[in-house]
Amino acid sequence: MGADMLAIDRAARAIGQQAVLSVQGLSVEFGPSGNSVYAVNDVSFELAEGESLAIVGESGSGKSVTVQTLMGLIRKPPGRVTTGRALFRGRDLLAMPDSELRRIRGRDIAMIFQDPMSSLNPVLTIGLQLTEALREHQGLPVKEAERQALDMLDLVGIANAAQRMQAFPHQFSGGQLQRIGIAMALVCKPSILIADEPTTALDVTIQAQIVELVVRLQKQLGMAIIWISHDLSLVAGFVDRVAVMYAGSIVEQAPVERLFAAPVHPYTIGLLNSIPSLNAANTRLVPIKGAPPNVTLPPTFCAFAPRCEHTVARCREAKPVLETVGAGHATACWRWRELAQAPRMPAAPIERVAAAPASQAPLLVVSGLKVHFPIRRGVLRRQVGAVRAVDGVSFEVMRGETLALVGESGCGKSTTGRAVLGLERPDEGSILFDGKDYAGATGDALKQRRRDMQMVFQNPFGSLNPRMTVGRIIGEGLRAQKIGTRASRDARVSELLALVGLREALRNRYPFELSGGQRQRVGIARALAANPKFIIADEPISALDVSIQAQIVNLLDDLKTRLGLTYLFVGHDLSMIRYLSDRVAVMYLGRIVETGSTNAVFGAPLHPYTRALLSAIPVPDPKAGGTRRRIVLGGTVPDPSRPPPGCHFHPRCPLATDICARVEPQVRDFGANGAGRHLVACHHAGEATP
Amino acid sequence: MRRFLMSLVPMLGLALATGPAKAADGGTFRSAMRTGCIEMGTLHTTCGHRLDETVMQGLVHIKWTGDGVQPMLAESWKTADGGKTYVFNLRHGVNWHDGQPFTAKDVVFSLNLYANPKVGSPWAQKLSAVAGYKAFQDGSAASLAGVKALDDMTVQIELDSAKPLWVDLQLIAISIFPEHILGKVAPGDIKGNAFWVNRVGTGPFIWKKYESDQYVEVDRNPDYFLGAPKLDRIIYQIYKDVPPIIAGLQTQEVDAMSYEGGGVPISELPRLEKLDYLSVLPKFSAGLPTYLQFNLENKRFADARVRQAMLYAIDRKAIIETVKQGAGELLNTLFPQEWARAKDLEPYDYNPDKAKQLLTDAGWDSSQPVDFIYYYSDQMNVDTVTAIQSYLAAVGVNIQPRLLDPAAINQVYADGSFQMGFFAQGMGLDPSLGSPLVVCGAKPLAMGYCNPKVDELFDKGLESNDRAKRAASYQEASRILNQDLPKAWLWNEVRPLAFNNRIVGLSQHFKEQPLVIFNHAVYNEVEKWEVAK
Amino acid sequence: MTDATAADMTIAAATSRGLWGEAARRFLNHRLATLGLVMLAVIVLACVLAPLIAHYGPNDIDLRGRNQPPGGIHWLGTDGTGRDIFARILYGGRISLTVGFVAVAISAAIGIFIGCVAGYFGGKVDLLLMGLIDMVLTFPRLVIIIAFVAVVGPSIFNTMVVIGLLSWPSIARLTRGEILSLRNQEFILAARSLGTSPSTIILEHILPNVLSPILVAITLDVATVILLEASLSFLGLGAQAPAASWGNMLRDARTLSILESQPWMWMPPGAMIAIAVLSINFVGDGLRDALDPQHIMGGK
Amino acid sequence: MLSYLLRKLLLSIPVLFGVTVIVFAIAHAMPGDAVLAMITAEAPSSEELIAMRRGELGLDQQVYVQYLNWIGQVLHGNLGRSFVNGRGVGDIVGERLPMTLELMGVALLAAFVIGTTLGVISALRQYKLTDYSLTLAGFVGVSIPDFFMGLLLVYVFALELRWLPSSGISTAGENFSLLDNLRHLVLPAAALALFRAAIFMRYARAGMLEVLNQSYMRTAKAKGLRPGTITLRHGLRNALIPLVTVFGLALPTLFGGSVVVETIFQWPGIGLMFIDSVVNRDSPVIMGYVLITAIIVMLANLATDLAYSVLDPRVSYD
Repeated sequence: MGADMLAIDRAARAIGQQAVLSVQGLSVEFGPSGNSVYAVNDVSFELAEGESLAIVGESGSGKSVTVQTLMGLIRKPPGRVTTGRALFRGRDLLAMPDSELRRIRGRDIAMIFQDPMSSLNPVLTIGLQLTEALREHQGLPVKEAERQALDMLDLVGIANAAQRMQAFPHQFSGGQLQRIGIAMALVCKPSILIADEPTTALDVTIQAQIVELVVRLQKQLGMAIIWISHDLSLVAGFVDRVAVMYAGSIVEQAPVERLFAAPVHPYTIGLLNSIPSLNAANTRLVPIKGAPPNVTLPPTFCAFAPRCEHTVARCREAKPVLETVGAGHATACWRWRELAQAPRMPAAPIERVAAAPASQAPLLVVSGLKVHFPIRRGVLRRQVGAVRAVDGVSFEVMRGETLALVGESGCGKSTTGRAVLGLERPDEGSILFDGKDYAGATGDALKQRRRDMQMVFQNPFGSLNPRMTVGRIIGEGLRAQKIGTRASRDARVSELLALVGLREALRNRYPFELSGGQRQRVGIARALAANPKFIIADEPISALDVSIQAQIVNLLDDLKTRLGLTYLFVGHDLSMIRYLSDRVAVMYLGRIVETGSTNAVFGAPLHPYTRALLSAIPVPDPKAGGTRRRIVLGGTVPDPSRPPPGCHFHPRCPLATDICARVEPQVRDFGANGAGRHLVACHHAGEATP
Repeated sequence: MRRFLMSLVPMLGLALATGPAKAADGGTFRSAMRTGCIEMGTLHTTCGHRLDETVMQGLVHIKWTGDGVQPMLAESWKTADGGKTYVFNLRHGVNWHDGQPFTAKDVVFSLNLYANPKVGSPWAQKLSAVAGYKAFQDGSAASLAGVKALDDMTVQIELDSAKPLWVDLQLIAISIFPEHILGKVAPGDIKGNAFWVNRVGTGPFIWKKYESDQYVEVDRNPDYFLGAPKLDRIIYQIYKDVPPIIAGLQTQEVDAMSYEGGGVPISELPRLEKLDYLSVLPKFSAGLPTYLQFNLENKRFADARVRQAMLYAIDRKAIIETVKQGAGELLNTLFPQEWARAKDLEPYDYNPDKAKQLLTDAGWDSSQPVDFIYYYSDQMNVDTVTAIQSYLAAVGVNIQPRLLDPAAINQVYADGSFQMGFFAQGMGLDPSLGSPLVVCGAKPLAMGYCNPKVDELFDKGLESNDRAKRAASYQEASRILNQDLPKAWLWNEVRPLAFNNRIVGLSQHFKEQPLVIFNHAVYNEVEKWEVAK
Repeated sequence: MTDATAADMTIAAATSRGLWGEAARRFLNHRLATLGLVMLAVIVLACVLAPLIAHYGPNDIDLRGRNQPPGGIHWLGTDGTGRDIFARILYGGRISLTVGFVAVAISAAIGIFIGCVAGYFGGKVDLLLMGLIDMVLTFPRLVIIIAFVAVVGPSIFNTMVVIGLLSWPSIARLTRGEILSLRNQEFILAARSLGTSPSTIILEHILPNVLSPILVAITLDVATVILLEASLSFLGLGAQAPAASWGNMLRDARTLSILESQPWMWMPPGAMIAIAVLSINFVGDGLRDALDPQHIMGGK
Repeated sequence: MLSYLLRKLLLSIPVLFGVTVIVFAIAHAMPGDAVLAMITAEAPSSEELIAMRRGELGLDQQVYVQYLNWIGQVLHGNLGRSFVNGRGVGDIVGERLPMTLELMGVALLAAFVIGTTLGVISALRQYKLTDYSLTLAGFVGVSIPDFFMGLLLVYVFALELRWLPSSGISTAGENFSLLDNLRHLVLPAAALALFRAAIFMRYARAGMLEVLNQSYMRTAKAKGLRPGTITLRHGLRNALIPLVTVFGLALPTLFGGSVVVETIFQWPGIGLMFIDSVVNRDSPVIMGYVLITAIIVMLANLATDLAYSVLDPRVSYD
């Protein structure tokens, strides 16, 4: 605090408005003293009227705890505010009794949360949930409250609002629920909206809708926003200022352009370097080394020191305070002045080592794959329909290449991956691997295929048996396939540990003793144990923190080169996919709509869905926000048990015409000579979007 | 928990303040009765006979003093031939509770009902001496030939042979039913008939209401032939278990624990004796010889020395003084009636050494355990079995007790699938009632014992109604049974009873009763009882 | 608290104690659970060593010394036939605890087997077994045991077997449910994709993971069965005289005089039932916390 | 929904069938039979009489024939006649069932209300003295068998304090009054309820704690609602949902408990009837009891499912 407050104060004034909220020296601990988790350490920031501030940090950085403390939402015990003030229009939120704070919550400061499904009460109608704050704070009669709630639902774009007031949360899609959550927060027209990762649980196209909505409403209602996120790219496009948090402290805050243009804190720099950019394709990602911080140690040193390239003794001895760097720009680093002199990026962007060029011989050919899950109903449990998870998918993966299967949740990409591996039984179609059809294979045939083909799973928590040691987990495939002797298997496990960058000492640890990144490395080692040729990676990084994602992506990349692997990469993070894949197949509602080389698909997408998807990707560049054209898709993904007739995408497609509703589009090749095939299933492929 | 209890307090207080008003009347007498006695009717059960004292009635009832019978619906009777033919003069002017007059028709009908094979009453046997009984039973006759109405108010009953004690010992079991009601019911439907839960009788109280497993309410009959009762009503409260009766006595929710309630458990005596509003009769002879049963068809027990050894092995005096708290009279033969017992019986005083010697002499194999069955599950009896087990173990008889319920006991008896047991048999009324335990071929209780001399003595005991003559026969039998020990006689059970002093006449009558008379209606001047002012 | 900090704490706390070490640590941190374990251990030990501890045999009657209040000779007094209550408590504990443990062992064996079969095979087998489970659950257990005991006769062995035979459905259901939810866990998928055989999957992946909730359920079942045995003995259908069990000792309290003025006869067995059940419940609760997969699977 | 219910009912038919077969087998495997049970030493029956009575009751036939006869009657809506007193089993059960249902219903309701209230209070005061004491009390509550609780209650409230009657369903011979009936109901219902209240409390506490950690509770708080509104409207509704299962599972154990409690308190319900029927080997009554309780338990399970769908709009059956 102290001198630095002045800097912040100046920064706020530079924007030329009065602070509506001023947080000063906030520290929050959890658990009994002496055995505490230091969740928030000496955090200070200001928020001007109408301003939007992003607080960005990875999990455990204390960003959510900070804002929840302001709202009085953390549970005490175990939580404790040890120091600090939070002045809202001059009144200290932390000092007032809860009964008083209660009158501010929801009326003056409102909040929207991460998971729209779990943050709405499942057993109450949304009408009731929308009106109760109005009735509480403004004492409105039911009718009036309902009228205002209806207006607000209209404003957030819920169709048929009047009828849907009686509906329960589970009857809405995730995107709609978040709209309702926003409506609920805004019914009392608060002066501050706190958005706690409101889009993290949503698909990228829905995320774009929500961001757009919040930005629009902010303008309409003139409120200030604190947007909590782990995703620098996302907030780049629409906030005024960014504060970066690490291990409970703000390490850097600055106006958004400045933060992206001239970051000074090594963590901010590291974070930016670990995000792939849609534009700079061949720069190797630079991950931040090490694991997330340990917040059970008292904050008496720079928490980033263990992972920092520039650590000196001082960093380990004393905690740096926020110092002013420039107008509205402050950072907490002992060495920022020295580092600012040095080149900002690591020496030169490292070129991605090109993998051996993919051969033209396909390793895997999938054609006409269908996986349907039956729906049984009625007295006799007769099958009345099916969820068409995968509904006629064809693609091929060449030896040595990475094919990315992308799409939003529920499009069938994971099921496709599992069917290829034989974990789901296909209803139709063929799966040719190395020239042999394995569709519906069982027994030995399947076992043989599993020697050659392995999978890396999404959830680093759920994919490792919690009751097995790391060594046993990695060796499981060898035991299952009866490869080698006990001694040779042990040796192989050591080899694999080294291969994925884990210390030998971890061999006898259990998964719960490992960090997320380490667990995912174990998962990779397990997949590699029997020397497979082909790896299916099912969203292997989506559950990891940004700085860790880059580590895993680089590892996968290295392994591919070293071991000559072929990847089928299932994912939804398009920037990551652009970075690591050779070719891309885009799925929508059980079908592939576009396949082609990464450059072709990302450079010149032909299917309207691909275009919308790409345009929705947040770009880590505040300037791009204004120039990029966004195609925001309306509506939500239909129920896969009742897909629309004709082209599955037509109800949401900006180009749709009559034919789309009637005729299923055939796959057509738009590939230019020599650049490989570029397959698109659309009647209007390539036409300009209106 | 405490919180919850505390929160109940105000609620209970409220309930108390407005508890049910005590019926302001000439008096209600609440008597405890055990479950399962009512619905089967007196044709089928051996319990529930208190209702035959108050609602239904017989021609004669046993006097509460135990000496002889009291004329009830029969005003008088005579036998000209020493007990072969009896002529009963019925009481005049008696009406059924529904107003219909009582006549000889009802008597003839009732006797035939008991004996009718289609009714299947266990009490039919009480009439087995009546002429024509066999023919009626095997279907060759449509009624009892020996029973005739001489006129509207006179009935003649003829027996197969002279039985001077027939009225005192057999007829007392028979209740008289209204012919005008039950006569319309097919014999096969008598069981389970609604009549049993809505009885119409001639007694001092009129059946009012029956609630299954709760109570029977009977109201005073102002026209009762022996004088209108002073009590307004009697409520027979039905209990399955003894502890609630004890609790009820203490809280005065119930006035009488008579023997149909099972008697007061010995262990509860001290508790009730402290209450000044109760009269406790601690040593009411139950007329219930208790004994160790041997399955004499099993060779292990064939040698009388084995049986004698067991009796020597058990310190019965100690058991009576401690576990039974004095509630038992040492018994060394079958008969609980003192006049039926010889004076010079072997006392089988506690002598474990002698027991061991006898067992050795008889070649007893102590390595084999003995399967031992019993069915009294109250604390005192379980303790008693425990003590017996311990005493027998000390001399090398290793019994393994097995608690069975009545149906299982009967099955086990029928199968003979047991070795020993602990039982008692009610025979307070007369020594002759002991015959099923010891006469040749009596199933199932004799269990293989047969001594023709004993059979002969039992027959002789019934040939006269002169107690002195009868005593000679029974005393002779008692000596034989004392030596043979077909069962190891332990003691004569004593059954403590408790009555609330509120009811004047209640405890007084029981004090005068010499021993418990099970299963038969007793005349105890109920119409004269009253509630103390 | 945020989920991340919970995970962090676990990671921070984790040394190389290993999985069971970690569970043991959490268990011992649970004060009540430790207390329960100690109490239970003391009880079990005392019952096992009964002949060494008690000065009297459980069935040594002393008619002249009956109904003695607790004192120097008979620590807890004597009962209606002069048997030493303390000795009977110890020997009775053998029976009560044996019934508890054996009956639950029987029901756990059946329950886990049926649950595994139903959960693993699914389909028609599952439907059939679930029907069986529903059927047994439809019986009021105590009622059926009463009827059953009437058939086979009351004895401690019969009681044990009958309780065991009728108590498995809850464990079967639990096992099945756990297996069904595990079947879709990614690590099972991973094992399948590695070519691990079904039997290995059940043995290495499923059983160890379903074991902890089942262990908790089993522990709590022991407590229930001890209470059930007490109820049966109270109705005279459990342990037969002269053998002691806590339940049939408690039967003495049916006599109001004893209930009122000889509390030493019923308080010790009553207290032992309560303490044993309480301890087992504490232990179960501690196990539940210690084996909670939330701790192992991580915070997410 | 309707088809779900139909399906459930359809599936319950074989289950019921199985229940009856097993119980019939048990009832007939009991040593002795209804005829033998009626014999007492004072009125020894001849073998002819026994055979005749067995013939009357159909006990001389093969067990499977007896079962088929019985099930045939049942399918015609006739539960048969008691071997003991010849009354229709349907009548007997119909007379007594309401009493048992009153006892169980009040006990269950009291257990639920008390247990849930205390559980919620305990959860709201987590790690405070109230919570620790209630939790401990709950542990003690589930450690005391209900028969023993019954004895203690009689001793304290009926014998020592004389506040309440010790047994029966109403004062015998008085005209029925609800108040009188309720006074008699308090102790047996409490004996049944306390144990179960402790169970409900444990589950309610756990449920409420879980709900308190849900994001929607945070949302409600963030809206600035009153703590009471948050707890009751947002918390309790959700915390109640898992209790429905506990409620459903409590029913079979309650039938068992009522057998014991009815014996202790001379409560003239079907539990008391059942004990008698076992002693008397009155298999039509045994069968009637089992069939009725099984049906009630099944209906209760269905009701549980229905309650789920009412309480939780996410649940829909098809």
